[in-house]
Amino acid sequence: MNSLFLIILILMGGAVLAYIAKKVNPMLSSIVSFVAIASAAAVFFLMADREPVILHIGGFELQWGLNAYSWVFGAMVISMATLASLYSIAYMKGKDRLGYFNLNFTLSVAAMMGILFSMDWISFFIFWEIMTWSSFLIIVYNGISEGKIGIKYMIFSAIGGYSMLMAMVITKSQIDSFLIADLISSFSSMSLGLQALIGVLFLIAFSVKSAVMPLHVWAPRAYADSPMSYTSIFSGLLSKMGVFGLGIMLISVFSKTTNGNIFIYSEVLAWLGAITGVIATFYAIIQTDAKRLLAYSSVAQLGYIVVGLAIGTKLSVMAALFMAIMHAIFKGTLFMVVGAVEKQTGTTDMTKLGALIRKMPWTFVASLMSIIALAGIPPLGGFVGKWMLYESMITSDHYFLIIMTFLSSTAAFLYSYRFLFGIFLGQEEKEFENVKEAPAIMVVPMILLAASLFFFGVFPGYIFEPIANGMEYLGMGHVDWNMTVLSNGWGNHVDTLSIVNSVLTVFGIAFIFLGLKNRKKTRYVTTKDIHTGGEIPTENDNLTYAVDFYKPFERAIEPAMKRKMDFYYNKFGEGIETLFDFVRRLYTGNGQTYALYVVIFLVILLIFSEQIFF
Amino acid sequence: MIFSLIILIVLVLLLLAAAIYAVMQKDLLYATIATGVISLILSILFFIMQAPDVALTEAAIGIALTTIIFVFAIRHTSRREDEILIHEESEAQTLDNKENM
Amino acid sequence: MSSIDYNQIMSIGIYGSAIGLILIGLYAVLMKKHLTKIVIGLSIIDAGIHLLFVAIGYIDNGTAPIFSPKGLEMMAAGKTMVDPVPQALVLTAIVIGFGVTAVALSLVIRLYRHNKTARIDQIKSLKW
Amino acid sequence: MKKVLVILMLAVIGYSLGTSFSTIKFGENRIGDPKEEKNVAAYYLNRTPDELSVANVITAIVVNYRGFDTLGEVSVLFLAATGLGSILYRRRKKGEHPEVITKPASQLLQSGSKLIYPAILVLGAYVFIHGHLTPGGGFQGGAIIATGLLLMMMAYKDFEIRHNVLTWVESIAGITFVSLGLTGLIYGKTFLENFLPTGNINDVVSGGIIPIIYIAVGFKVAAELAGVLETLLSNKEND
Amino acid sequence: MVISPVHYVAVPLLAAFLMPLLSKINREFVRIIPGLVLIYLGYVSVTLMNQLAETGTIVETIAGWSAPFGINLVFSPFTGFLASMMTAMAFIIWIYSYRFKKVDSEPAQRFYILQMMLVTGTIGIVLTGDIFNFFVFMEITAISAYALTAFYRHRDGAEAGFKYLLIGSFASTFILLAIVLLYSQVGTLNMAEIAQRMHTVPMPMKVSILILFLVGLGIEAEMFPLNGWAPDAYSQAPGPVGVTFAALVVKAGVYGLIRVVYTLFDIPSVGEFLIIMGAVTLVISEVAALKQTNIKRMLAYSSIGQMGVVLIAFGIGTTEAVFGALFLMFNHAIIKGLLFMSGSYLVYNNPEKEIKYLSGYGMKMPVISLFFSLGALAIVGLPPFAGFWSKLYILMSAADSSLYGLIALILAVSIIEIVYYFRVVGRLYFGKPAEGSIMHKATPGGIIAMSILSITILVVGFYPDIISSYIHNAAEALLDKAQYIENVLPSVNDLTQIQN
Repeated sequence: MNSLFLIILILMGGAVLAYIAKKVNPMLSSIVSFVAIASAAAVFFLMADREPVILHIGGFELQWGLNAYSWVFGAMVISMATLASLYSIAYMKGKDRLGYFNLNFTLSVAAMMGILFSMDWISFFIFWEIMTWSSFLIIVYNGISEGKIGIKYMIFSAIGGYSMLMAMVITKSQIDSFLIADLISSFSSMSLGLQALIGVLFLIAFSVKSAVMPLHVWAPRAYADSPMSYTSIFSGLLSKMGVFGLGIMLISVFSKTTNGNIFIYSEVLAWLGAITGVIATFYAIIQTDAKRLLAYSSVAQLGYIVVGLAIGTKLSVMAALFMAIMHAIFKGTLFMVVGAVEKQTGTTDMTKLGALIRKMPWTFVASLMSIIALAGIPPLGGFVGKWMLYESMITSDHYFLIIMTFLSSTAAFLYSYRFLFGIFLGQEEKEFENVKEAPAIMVVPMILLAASLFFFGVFPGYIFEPIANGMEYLGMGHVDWNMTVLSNGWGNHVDTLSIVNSVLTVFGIAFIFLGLKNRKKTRYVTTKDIHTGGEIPTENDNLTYAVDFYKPFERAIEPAMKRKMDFYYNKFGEGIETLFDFVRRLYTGNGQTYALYVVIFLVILLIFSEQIFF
Repeated sequence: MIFSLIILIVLVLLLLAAAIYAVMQKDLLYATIATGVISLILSILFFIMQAPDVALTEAAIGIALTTIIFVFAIRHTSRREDEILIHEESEAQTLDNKENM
Repeated sequence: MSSIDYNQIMSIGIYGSAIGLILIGLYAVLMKKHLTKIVIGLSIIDAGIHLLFVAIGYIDNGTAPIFSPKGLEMMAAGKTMVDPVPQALVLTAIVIGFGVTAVALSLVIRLYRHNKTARIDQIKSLKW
Repeated sequence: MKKVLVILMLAVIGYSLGTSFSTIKFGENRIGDPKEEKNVAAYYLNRTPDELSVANVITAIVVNYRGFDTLGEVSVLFLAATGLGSILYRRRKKGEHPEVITKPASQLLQSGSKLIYPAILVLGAYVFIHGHLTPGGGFQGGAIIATGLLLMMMAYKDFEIRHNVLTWVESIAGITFVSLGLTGLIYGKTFLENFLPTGNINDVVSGGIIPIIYIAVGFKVAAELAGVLETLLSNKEND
Repeated sequence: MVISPVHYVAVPLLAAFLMPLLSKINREFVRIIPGLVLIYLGYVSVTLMNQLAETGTIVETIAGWSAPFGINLVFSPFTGFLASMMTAMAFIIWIYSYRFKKVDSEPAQRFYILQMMLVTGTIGIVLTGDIFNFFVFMEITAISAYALTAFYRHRDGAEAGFKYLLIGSFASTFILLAIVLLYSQVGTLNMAEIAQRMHTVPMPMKVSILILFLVGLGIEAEMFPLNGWAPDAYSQAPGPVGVTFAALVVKAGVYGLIRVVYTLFDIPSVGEFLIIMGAVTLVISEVAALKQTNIKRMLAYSSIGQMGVVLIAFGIGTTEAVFGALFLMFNHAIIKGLLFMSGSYLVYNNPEKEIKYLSGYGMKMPVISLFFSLGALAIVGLPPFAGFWSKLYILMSAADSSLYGLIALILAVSIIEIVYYFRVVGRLYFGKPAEGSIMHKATPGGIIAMSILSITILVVGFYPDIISSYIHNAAEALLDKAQYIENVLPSVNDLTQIQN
């Protein structure tokens, strides 16, 4: 039996089993789904064979296979999903409708693997849509705001999916094949108009999932509202499916075409990505809820990745893919952290939380590592990606993009610090006095991921190798890489090991020094313990530092933030609905009116019979 | 020939007159009788057009039974067309006025 | 008086009256507000169509399609039989029309009891 | 306003119908010589006397050539009766008699109807027994009988047709019709095929199964129409 | 007795005439007999489909008069497919409606008789090869449909029934007129012979006949300006009847339209007309469905929309398009059946069938909610369910005839569809059920029927080939007009030209 079948079968069967196991014991169902995903991961890493399998369904020839490019994503997906589901066992404990949750959780993992395996558009679309609706069913799981978020997510995903479907069928009618390889090979043979149409449709399809600027509005709330153990793969992995598709389109397909103006799309896309980065970062800064903050920040990060892909030089693509993987890891970790905090304290509002560093030290360590990676500070993985991205922009002369990206990534420091401070530092609230560290099942995945961040930061080569193979498969030719040395091709080198050494020494000295300096002097104060002024604070005024954390900054950017993209979409939607409601009035309850309609129709046909039927 | 023509024309005119009466008459009982008259003339026409079977059927079903079930239905419902057995007569009146203008 | 006029007048008379019946019935169905009146309109339309049916089957100085002794001697007298098929169809159509009318009237009775009115423009509880 | 619109539209419909029918010459012979069998009607006119030996061609068509239509037609009436019953259904208490909503008829009408009633029944029976010879047949006869029953219903308040009787007559007639058809299917491989000797034309016993079917149709139609009338007559306000 | 298509009509009629008598023996017969009849018809369908595979189209003459002199039933791959599908659906609906509602035995008897005759009428419409017989069967269907729509006294059934009857009588009027004109022109009523002689009809007359047919059958097929009756009838009829409307009656109407357009007439430009009308129907009905609060009305509007898609596909008229259209008809039968069944259980206990009372039913009625969600996912054409394939085929055929705007339209409308279906699905799965909302325990029959349908949806979704071969033969049989004529009129008699 082909191993790809085996993986999909294991995952789907695991999904169904998890649903059934709920009837026995809620805990069991989570365990079942974890076991299924883990065994699928084992199959993937140990015995994934690469020759394509062909199956005939509905008169079509479907091809499944595994290539260097999809292997990168596959490895990322399956390993992250394993850890997330392990984490989910403890996180979802005690929640109701676990069967429903695990069914969709496992299904969406299966769908992602299927997307990566499929070498023809039909199975690609099938798995794509399975991914969409299973994630929708999880978004409405929490039932926040009457599922409006879910509906919004579903609308945008439908826009994406259906434009993909349209592009598919047009492609089929042109080149009479659904194979992705055939599209790549014979894209240039189509007429320019069709190239443009198909290109735009596919770009829309993938940009929705990777939350590019005008189509990103579903993302923040959807990420924030679904259970954290799912969000860690929702923002970490599902969005990467869009990146996966964008890679294929931008690099393989568009580069094949002889038509110059296709490249306009790449430029536009790069700009959109950069704008997304800036705006989402600013929104992230003014959030007071940790989930929302992380959600916006992942939208921003996806912006960088899209920029990298769209620029399309070897270095930038490598940077983009590297950042994609890194983002999957550290954003997954951060959402797990938030989940752990929520599980232990019951809230994720940063103005309430504080000083959890002593209650949940391991969680703090994990979040510290991933925050550093997110901010792109050496020696962790995030730095590598950012450095390469800047280098690639410089080499390809996208100076404005550099400015914007730089702006947003420096602004990223703000929200990173706010996250860290608001939750773990600052003063302590009374109500959180007896908070415990999260259970081990939740801590272990976080720590593992954080460690992997450090490791890949030091030895990025372990990721460069598969990425280079993947890029070669995409047709970018041979890409040279080094285990620990980053190079931009014209002599600018950075050695991660030396960075690590220096950083470690500096930090070590700093820690020792500080530790010696104020070992005794440290004293922990509560919110109400203030030495200013005469007035006594009452219970209900919140004096945490995290309130109005970036007040001046918010005041500065407030005018720009007043109108969200959401606003316009909602107005548009309301307008449409009122219009539709008006159209609906055609059906007046009066039977005679219906009879009148019939006669009018008949008369119109009789009058215009020549024009219509002759 | 002339004679039959005259008969035909008379019958046709009667037919249309009965139909218009049936539609315009406000008293539904009379309107029903008028439909019976329509069926009657129709069956005569069928006889003229050499269709005795159809004529018999029309006579038996059209004249007798249809009229009778109409009468029963009118007994169960309201007899006059302009009669309104609902609380908001005013609305109905306005509707009427709208019709008439 | 040649037979052409006869034919034309006859055709205008029969077809015209049949179409007139249909139009009058349609008018009743479209304009009248009382349910029973609407059903009357429907039956008038039916009558018109039956008349049309028989009319297209008629043949000049034809005889009824019955091989009774009388019919046979009619044939011997050189008369042709009129088209029997439309008559057969009309038989069916008349009976079906009666069934529909009966059901319609029972619905009218139900409506009258349920809504306490027989005006179609006031029975609008199902809309949009 | 609406009136004007409707009248205009009716004018358009009338105009187009008129133009369509003006191309069909009235009273023109479209059959041609029956011997040539140019079309269906000619075929019927030509074959009926010899092959079915039925005098009334329309009966032959209604019952045999297009017998399937008649089956459907009978079932339409059956459905109308059933549907009427279900639409105007009201729960009857045990032994409650259906209230006839007519004023007690005058003595004259009562005795008169008593006199006419048998005559009407006989007439109806005659009409559908001779359906294959003379004009008329099952539908007409059935309708006539139903009229007679109605007369009695209206004349005598307590003249109640028992539902059972109607049901039995109706069902048995219907079953006869369909099973004759199925017998034809067994006998001659096609539904409703004639499997009886067709006597010679213009006899009362002639035309194979046609008279039998027509008699069955007559009873069925009578029962169904009587059921319809009874439902409409005896149904009083109950909610 | 030799199995022949006429059993489809004769056996249910026999049963219908028997039922009043048998109900006097034992009341249960009333409920059981339709099931037995449908099982027998299923056996007939299987036998005939096998026979079809060996010996081409089966033409059953009635009363021993071969076409065009007698009425005949045509069991071609096309009509056979539809008839078998309808029989199967009717049987599932019977399982569902077994003990559906506690009513007195007398109404129950009437209900089952009418329901069975409704099924018989639709199957007869599909099978018959004679235009007037078609009309008769249409009337059988219509009358039983009117009566069934008004079955419940506590709903506004009578109103819906009267509207249906009003518009339905228009339909029969126009079709009768068309038949009159047609007979006066071609002097026959057999469809094959009409098709043979249609070229002799002058163009204006042909067009006016076609218009009358289009209006009359468009009413049955729920074309846009003619479908005012549909939502009321769907929403007021008892649950099983609503399912029957969606699964059988509409299909019969569409069949009639397609048969007339493709077989009887030879006017090519009607294809574009169908495309336009289908698009208008699709848009208007989905738009109207968007803000419905009554779930049954919502489902009704959505099925009107699906019929619009079917019309579009038939209008495109290539073999692939017709294949997709028939596939969609099949899918719509099973999926909308499932939706109506589960939906009418979900709203069983709220009289005005409001959607807003459905919050959190996913916990209270998990199985029914699962069925409904499955149906919703399938009807909007999400893979891997049955609905996806038909949508894919239709879109592909549209792309092959390079109607890109049409593709965009269909997809844009399905976004609306997604919105209103997923509103319901989302509502099912979040929030707590409102106070005092009593869940109705589904009968085992209902559960069985719904699970059969769900399994069918899943199987067809994962492996459509098990059904697609039949549909393909059906599509080819529909489009091959000469073959139809040659099957029905084997003896090439010199009736081709009529006098004058």
